[in-house]
Amino acid sequence: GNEGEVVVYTSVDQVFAEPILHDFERETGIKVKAVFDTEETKSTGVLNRLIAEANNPQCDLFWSGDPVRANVLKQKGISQPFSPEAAQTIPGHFIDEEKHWTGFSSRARVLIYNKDLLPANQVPTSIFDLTKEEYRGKVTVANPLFGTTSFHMAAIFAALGDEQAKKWLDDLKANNVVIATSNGDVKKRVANGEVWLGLTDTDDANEAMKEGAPIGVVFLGQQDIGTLIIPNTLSLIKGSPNPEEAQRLANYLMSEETQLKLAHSSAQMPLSKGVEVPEGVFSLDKVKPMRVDYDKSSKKLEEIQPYLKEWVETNM
Amino acid sequence: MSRIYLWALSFLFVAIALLPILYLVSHSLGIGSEIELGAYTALLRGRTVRLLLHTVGIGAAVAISATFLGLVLGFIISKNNLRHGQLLTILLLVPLFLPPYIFAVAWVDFFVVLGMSPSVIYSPAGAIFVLTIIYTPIAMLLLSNSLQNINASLEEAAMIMVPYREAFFRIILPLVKPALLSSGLLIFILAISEFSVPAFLSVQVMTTEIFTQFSAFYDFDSAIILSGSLIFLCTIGLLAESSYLTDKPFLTIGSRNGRSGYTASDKDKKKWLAVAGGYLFCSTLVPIALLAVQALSPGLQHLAQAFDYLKAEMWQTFLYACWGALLLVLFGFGFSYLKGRKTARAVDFMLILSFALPSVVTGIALIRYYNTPALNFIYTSPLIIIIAYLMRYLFVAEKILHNRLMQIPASLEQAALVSGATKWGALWQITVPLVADALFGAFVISFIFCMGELGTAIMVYPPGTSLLPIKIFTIMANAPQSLTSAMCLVALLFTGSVTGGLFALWYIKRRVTARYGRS
Amino acid sequence: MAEVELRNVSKSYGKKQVLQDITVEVKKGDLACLLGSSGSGKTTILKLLAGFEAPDSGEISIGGEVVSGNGKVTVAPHKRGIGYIFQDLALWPHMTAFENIAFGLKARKEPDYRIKVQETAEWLGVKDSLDKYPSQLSGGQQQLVAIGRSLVLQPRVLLMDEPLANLDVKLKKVVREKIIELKEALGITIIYVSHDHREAFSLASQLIILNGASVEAIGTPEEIRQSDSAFIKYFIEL
Amino acid sequence: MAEVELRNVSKSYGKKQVLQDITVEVKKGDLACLLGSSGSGKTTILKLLAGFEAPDSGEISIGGEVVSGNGKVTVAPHKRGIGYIFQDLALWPHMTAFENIAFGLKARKEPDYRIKVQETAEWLGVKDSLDKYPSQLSGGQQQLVAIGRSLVLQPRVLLMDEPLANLDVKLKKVVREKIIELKEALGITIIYVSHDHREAFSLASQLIILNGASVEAIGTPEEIRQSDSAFIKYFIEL
Ligand SMILES: Nc1ncnc2c1ncn2[C@@H]1O[C@H](COP(=O)(O)OP(=O)(O)OP(=O)(O)O)[C@@H](O)[C@H]1O
Ligand SMILES: Nc1ncnc2c1ncn2[C@@H]1O[C@H](COP(=O)(O)OP(=O)(O)OP(=O)(O)O)[C@@H](O)[C@H]1O
Ligand SMILES: [Fe+3]
Ligand SMILES: [Mg+2]
Ligand SMILES: [Mg+2]
Repeated sequence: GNEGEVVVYTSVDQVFAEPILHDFERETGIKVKAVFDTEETKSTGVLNRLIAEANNPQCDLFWSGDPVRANVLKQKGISQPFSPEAAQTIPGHFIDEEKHWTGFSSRARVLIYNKDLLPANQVPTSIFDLTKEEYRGKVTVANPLFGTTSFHMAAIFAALGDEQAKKWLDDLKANNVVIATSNGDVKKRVANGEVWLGLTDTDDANEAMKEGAPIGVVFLGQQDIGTLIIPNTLSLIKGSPNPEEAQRLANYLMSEETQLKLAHSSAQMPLSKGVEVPEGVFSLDKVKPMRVDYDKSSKKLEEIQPYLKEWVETNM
Repeated sequence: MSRIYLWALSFLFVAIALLPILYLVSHSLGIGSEIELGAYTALLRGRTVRLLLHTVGIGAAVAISATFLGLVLGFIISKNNLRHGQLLTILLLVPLFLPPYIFAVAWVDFFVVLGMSPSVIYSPAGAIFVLTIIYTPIAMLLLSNSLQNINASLEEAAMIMVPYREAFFRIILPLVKPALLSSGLLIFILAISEFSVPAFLSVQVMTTEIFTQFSAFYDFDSAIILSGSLIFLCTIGLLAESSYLTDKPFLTIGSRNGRSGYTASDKDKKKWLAVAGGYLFCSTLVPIALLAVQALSPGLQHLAQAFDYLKAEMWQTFLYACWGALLLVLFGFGFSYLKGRKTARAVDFMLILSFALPSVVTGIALIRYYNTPALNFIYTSPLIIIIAYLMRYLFVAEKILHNRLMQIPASLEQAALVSGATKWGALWQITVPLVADALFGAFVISFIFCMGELGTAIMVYPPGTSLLPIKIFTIMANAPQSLTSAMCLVALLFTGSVTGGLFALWYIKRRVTARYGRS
Repeated sequence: MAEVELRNVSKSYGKKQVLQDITVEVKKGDLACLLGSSGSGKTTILKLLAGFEAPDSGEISIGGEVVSGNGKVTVAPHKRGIGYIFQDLALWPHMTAFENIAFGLKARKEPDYRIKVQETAEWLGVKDSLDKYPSQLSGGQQQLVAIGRSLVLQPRVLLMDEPLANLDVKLKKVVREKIIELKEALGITIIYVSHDHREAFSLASQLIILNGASVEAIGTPEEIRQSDSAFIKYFIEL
Repeated sequence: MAEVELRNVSKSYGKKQVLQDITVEVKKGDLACLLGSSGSGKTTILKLLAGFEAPDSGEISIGGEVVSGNGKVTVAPHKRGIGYIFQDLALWPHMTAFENIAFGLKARKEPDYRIKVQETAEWLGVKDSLDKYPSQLSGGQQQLVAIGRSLVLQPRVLLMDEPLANLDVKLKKVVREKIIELKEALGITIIYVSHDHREAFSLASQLIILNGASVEAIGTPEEIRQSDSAFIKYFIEL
């Protein structure tokens, strides 16, 4: 690798990631070369690129918006264990057992609803409400094969067991759920009133509200299985050309300052204890999290994918 | 003699563009490792067959409707002697300036704005509609080019016997048949390899299936084998086209070129202009207006911000696209010229192989091949992007040029040879000027395509650099609608004004040479 | 009454005045020969008559009907009942000789077009070439096909732009006789551009001699021969 | 020694045998006329001589050097030192008359090409048309430009495929005389395809008469006139 430079691939939205990488450059003098990902490719372009580059890695650090992809890298033997010092402040639950990835700022899966179309008191509070007759054809989820939605499904399967989870999905289908192309698309369809309700991520919900859309947010499952928390993760690539710089960048990204910045820019909830949460940002303290084993869920995902694929295909 | 050059050129293309694919395929097919039979069964599933049929159906519908519209528009701009024909041409090209994805989004938004349910557009019909609008300009360019070059007295000889309408269908149309077929084939391939529009509109086709294999299952082998089915489809189309065209003479540029031919009466001219205007309104104005409204709704600030975001990328992308287009035209002309009037199936197959491959697969092939210590200097430099452009669009450039070359009688070059010109001299001074308008057309189309290439470029762009479409799409992921729209507008204006500039230069140049003195 | 008439017709290309105030009448059943040196506007006159170009000023009538006037084409080419043999032949490259000849008949939906094409081809001696494309025909064969394509339609007025240029003397004579035969049988009016004034004198019932952009003389071969214009004297002397 | 020679040359297009075992010799400075009915293979012979097509069998030499043989073109057209006037003229549509004529001179980098083009154009009477494109020229003017384009290069061997077809009799005579003049002055060898056997007889030092795919007779006009072949008798009788 070149002296004083680090290559980072990220699936985190460029608007949020780029300013932080710039700050790092300015503060350390290390040049950051980034590769970003797009919605159009369901944010898997970077991952496919990492897999294809495995024989001659170009990338040092992979900054993912969710642990699923980090686990794919781990399983394919593309990442290597590492323990940045800053990881000490992160609860162990958000760190891979074999240290292949470390989590930090996180998003959550939430239900958004169109306030103009649905009074607050009629809004569901549990995923099981979504299969009710009154919401027929009024609920949207993103394609469950991709992104955070796929992870959400895996977590639901892990929490409910296969049988009950499948029944829930089949009921959803029977209730004419609308399959959107992405979480952004879910946000858009709820905001413009095409449907009433949609499952999406907190950052998308936050974005919609910033734009002034008539959108309300509900953390589902506070009475039952809880809300899925999705941390950002960092993986060190095996054979990374600039491992030292990668370590420094990892530490920087996990730092409390960065988590605070992300909280401000995209309402991500800091995972380090004691980081003050700005106003308007959801806080982990007030949410009942879903109990998930990120490693197992990733494996679960692989297992249920054929089922999900069929589910989507018969639905479209 | 030209055989040697053809070999040399093919060899070069194989080395830079085809070996990556072969390397990837040989690995996926287990050559050098154990064979994964499971991957092959993907091809045999009933679902795969259904998907293929679905894909062919959509591709064919788009090819036919876009070629038809392209013919009408090509006729309007080439046969009506319009005062502002160039401007109209550029306006009609606008759908090419935007990524297809944006177009799909804009149309959905349009329905929503009108308060209609967008579900009509979330359907195969919707995908056909959107793709048709996007690809019509290509057909239009190819056909207007071909129509303009028909010897006027051929037209007159028919006009004397039958009404012009019939002369058009019985004489003109068959004379532009090579262009019609090429345009149909080209658009068919573009349509069946387009991913973003069907994905956005939730229409299941082969590309979405391939994408799912890649991005949900990380199953490269199945994805590559499925891609093989796309290539198979394209090859069938190509064979059908070339077997139809072989041995049929289509020389239409007479050395004793006629002078007048058909010109529309003033009344007809108005009618045709109305048709073009109507089409322009529906196809282009509606989505662009929508983008403009969205972009400007919070005032000018987002436009300024969008410009700020994109200004570095615009220049970069412009440079790369220029190089890309230049190389595409060079290679394309080389291949089409060396093929001559014969059909060289091997060459055609080579080009279609790299053209029909889904962009992600192309990206992966490039990575696997170039990302080695020996070739790192290419992989980590912008060269890799240019190579990606070459692989993606050489087929298009070659088609446009070959079409045109077939219209030129051999005696024109022969006359130069006996006048003492060398082969190169004859090529440079006779053939090249005679196909100059096709070279220009191929350059413009290649340039526009390169400016918008996303699928492969995003797999291979060197870390730390960026390109216009990549920047738009990576920013778009979580940007407000108005900013997204503003970025699209900026990109559109940029590509549009560059293309406009190219046309203006061309137009001035042509005025000087008076277009072979046609009155 | 004249079958074909140009009244005070002028035509320019750009700055170049090609025809200046031309007035010509041709009677029904006549064969008028246009003579004149290269570039004197003969082809241009035929194009005006066919309606491919509009005169800048003046009027053109065919069969008593005004077909072009006021700088405009008022009757479209295909409604003028004319046949045209082009100086550059203009055979359609994508059609075989057979299809080229059959085109007009098929357009008229004549049921026995095959027979007519065969007959015409036989008559012109190109029967063996019917299934070839123009690019596979020799120059003379092409010319015969072009002649066949026009004659098979038996037009009211036939415009011929050097139709025999590529034929050998023997064949020239044969075809020339056939054209006359057809003309007599059907009463066709023919306007014939020739470069061979001997041919013109032996063929034409009327001669039109162009000089520069204007008509130098019109008349029967006899009248022309007796003209004392220096230009004509020079022109017809061998 | 013969300047131009075809030895046992055969050529077919597909199934059609166009030339069968042709042997012809033309001496330096001669003007040989190719005569024969339409489709008898005259243009094909010129194309073989120019090197645009290869003979199926037999050998062709120019200036003593074998230029085609064994089914192959061994010396490329531009190295044969020939001029060619095409039956379809093949003027370059994107160049003005001036540029068409100047092309070969410029290729040879002759410094005074402008003067030569002007002279040639003047000589042929197309000086006024030099800045026009072929599509703006009349048929005859195009033909003159095509002639000018070949003559200006003063080739060693000149192949002419009915070069005078579109000219009027007057002009034909003038141009014909000019060609002879040039030939005498420079010792050019000319192979000339004509349809007019009177022209051929008056012009040629050698006549080559084709019949079907073979040579019917070769000889001086005198010899041919005295031939007792029925075909020739029929062919040259008017
Ligand atoms: N490309 C081709 N394919 C098939 N047949 C051809 C081709 N070119 C020429 N021919 C045939 O070869 C024969 C000889 O043609 P060629 O042009 O040499 O005749 P020609 O003697 O020049 O006749 P003309 O006096 O009419 O010009 C003709 O019958 C023609 O139809
Ligand atoms: N499109 C044009 N633009 C400019 N000049 C033209 C155009 N068409 C014809 N001319 C000129 O008009 C004049 C008359 O042309 P026309 O073709 O009528 O001559 P012609 O009598 O048929 O001659 P030829 O016997 O040589 O065929 C010529 O000088 C020609 O150069
Ligand atoms: Fe998101
Ligand atoms: Mg003429
Ligand atoms: Mg010939």
